[in-house]
Amino acid sequence: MAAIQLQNYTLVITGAPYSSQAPQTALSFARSAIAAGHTLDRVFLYGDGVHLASAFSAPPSDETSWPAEWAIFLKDNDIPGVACVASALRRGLVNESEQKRYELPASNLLEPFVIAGLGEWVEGTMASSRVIYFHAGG
Amino acid sequence: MAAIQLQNYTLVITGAPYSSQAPQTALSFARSAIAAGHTLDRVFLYGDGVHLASAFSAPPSDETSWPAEWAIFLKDNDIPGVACVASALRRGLVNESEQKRYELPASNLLEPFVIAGLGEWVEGTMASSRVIYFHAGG
Amino acid sequence: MSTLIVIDQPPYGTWAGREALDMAFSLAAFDQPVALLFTGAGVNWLRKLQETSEVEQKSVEKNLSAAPIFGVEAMYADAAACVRYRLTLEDMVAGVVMSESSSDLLNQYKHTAFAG
Amino acid sequence: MSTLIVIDQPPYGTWAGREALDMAFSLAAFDQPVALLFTGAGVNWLRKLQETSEVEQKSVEKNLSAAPIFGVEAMYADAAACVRYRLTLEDMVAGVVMSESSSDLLNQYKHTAFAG
Amino acid sequence: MTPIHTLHILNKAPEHPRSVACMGALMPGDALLLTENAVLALAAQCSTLAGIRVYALAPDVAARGLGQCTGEAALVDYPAMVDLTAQAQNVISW
Amino acid sequence: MTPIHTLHILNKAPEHPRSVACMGALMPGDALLLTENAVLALAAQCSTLAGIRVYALAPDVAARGLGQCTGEAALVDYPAMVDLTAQAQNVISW
Repeated sequence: MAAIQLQNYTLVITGAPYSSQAPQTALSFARSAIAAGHTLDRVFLYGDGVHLASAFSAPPSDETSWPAEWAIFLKDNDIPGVACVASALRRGLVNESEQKRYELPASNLLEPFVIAGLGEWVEGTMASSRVIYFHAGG
Repeated sequence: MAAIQLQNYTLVITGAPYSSQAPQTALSFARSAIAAGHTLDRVFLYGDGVHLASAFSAPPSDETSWPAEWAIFLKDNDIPGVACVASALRRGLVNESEQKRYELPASNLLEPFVIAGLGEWVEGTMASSRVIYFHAGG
Repeated sequence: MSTLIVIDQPPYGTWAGREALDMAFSLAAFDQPVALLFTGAGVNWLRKLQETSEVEQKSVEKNLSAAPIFGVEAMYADAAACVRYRLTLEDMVAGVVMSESSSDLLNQYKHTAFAG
Repeated sequence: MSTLIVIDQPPYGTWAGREALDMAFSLAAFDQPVALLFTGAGVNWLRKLQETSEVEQKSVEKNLSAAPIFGVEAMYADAAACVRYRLTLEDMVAGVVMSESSSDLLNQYKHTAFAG
Repeated sequence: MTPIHTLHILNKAPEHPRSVACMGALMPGDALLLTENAVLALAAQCSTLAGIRVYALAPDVAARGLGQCTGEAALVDYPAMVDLTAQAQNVISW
Repeated sequence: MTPIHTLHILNKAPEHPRSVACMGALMPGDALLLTENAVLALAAQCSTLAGIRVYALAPDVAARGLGQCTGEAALVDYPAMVDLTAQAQNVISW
């Protein structure tokens, strides 16, 4: 079998946890990509996918916490996780600066996720050799 | 035309704002029901519909804030709005008691919405003469 | 008031069916008459030998097998959907009844709720 | 790298198409080549005279008409989907090109992103 | 006007599997109310439904630019939608 | 093994409109990877695809109890899914 060329991936997740399977499939994919020696340029959350960056998600203790698992994976591998600001604000996900701007009592963005514009996605598509989308199923 | 018998409605919303049209259709329906003299026993948010009770949702100023519009309607008409606790916790929506339990920095539940169990939905189905569901479209 | 909960989405890919099951169990817990109808791709909830550890979700097979014990009056599977997905009663969890006409079934219940 | 953004869901009922449009405009803003393909029920985004005040959403008709100005290279409509929804070029916003084969189109782009 | 047995509220585009199932479940004496994306059925070449009263929510029809092609369907506003749900013996949201 | 031109990743049940569109867009030299709910195509009576390599994600197949009916599809794990995306010239997620 021919050696596989190493790739630099951008992953885009548009499906929400506890609504779609996208965050699980994407995490299993991401772990395997890193294990095979590929790199992940960044992970971009878009649309309903921004709910994956919620610090307030509290699933039952016998269920996987997808936000927590993703946060650990991103930290351990020093991979940027970016939630789209327009998707996030509509859906009630704010970082500290948005919290102040909208005079909310707290931020609910889970570290190490950050909030930024679609330009981050554009940069990802330019910097990566592969862009893989994880949409909600159905 | 025959006079229409007055009904007591329970509305169940399972589609999220800024993802589905369900909260808008349901609010237009609810306003018209009240205007026609019907009563609303309660509004129950289930599944992705719980995002309608987010206090942190901050849509652009030229777009309708569905959480805010719903909150005003419920207050003005003294109608209970209940978000299912199991759906809410998974999706990162917490009231003050859950906030303390999970040691989170704040609650993000929008007043007058409350968080409670599916028993509230069961009670609604028993107390009402009509139960109308507003699901995500597609 | 009798309720029919309809699940027409397959398991694991979305949460809608799972949350609809909770609705059925909740009605049963309050001693309200309730039945489940699995139709379309939703009949795949009923297939035996679901091995879910690698997708890190709980299998619903056990819950479904326990549905009669919890007070769910009936679990119907749409016969045409079962043919499409090559499911026979033998392939499915115990206690399933084939429904030849889902529209007749919808007509028998006062209150119908679809999964998501 | 050329990108094709595919919108196959109708307007207003879901947000996926709207957010996919933002992706296209964002690529164009960064001077990246991008085109839009409307297919399936998504062709209904292109219909003229959308009057959205009563559903309290912004019409996308104006945005779409401005797509060429913003740098979107082409707006394709799947011809078979247009037939199904009885849409002709006259019924649609300006600047739409009919695509007889969406699979050929998919093959021409290095990078394809579906709405939601 | 004879009473409606079951009012079927459909909010999904004609291609959606639940939309297909809904069309197959309609019985004489029932009524169908198209809302949200389901109003696109007015534009699509769908088969007509004998013996079924068909309504479409006017704000959704207008939003999708379909004011000209309502065919056999009666346009209703939100108050009329409420009336339909009050009159029908059963209501199913698909 | 000839290289894959486009890898189509499909995660929707056979009834889903996007699933139908995906099946119609496959070209010789492409490969199809069934994930999540799309693995149900292995159980459904779907038409076979001449000239298209078909893969199915094993964890999703197992979750849905379909280990016995994989037919012509090759089962792959997550590492092999990564390999497929690395080998293919293009990847489309439906």
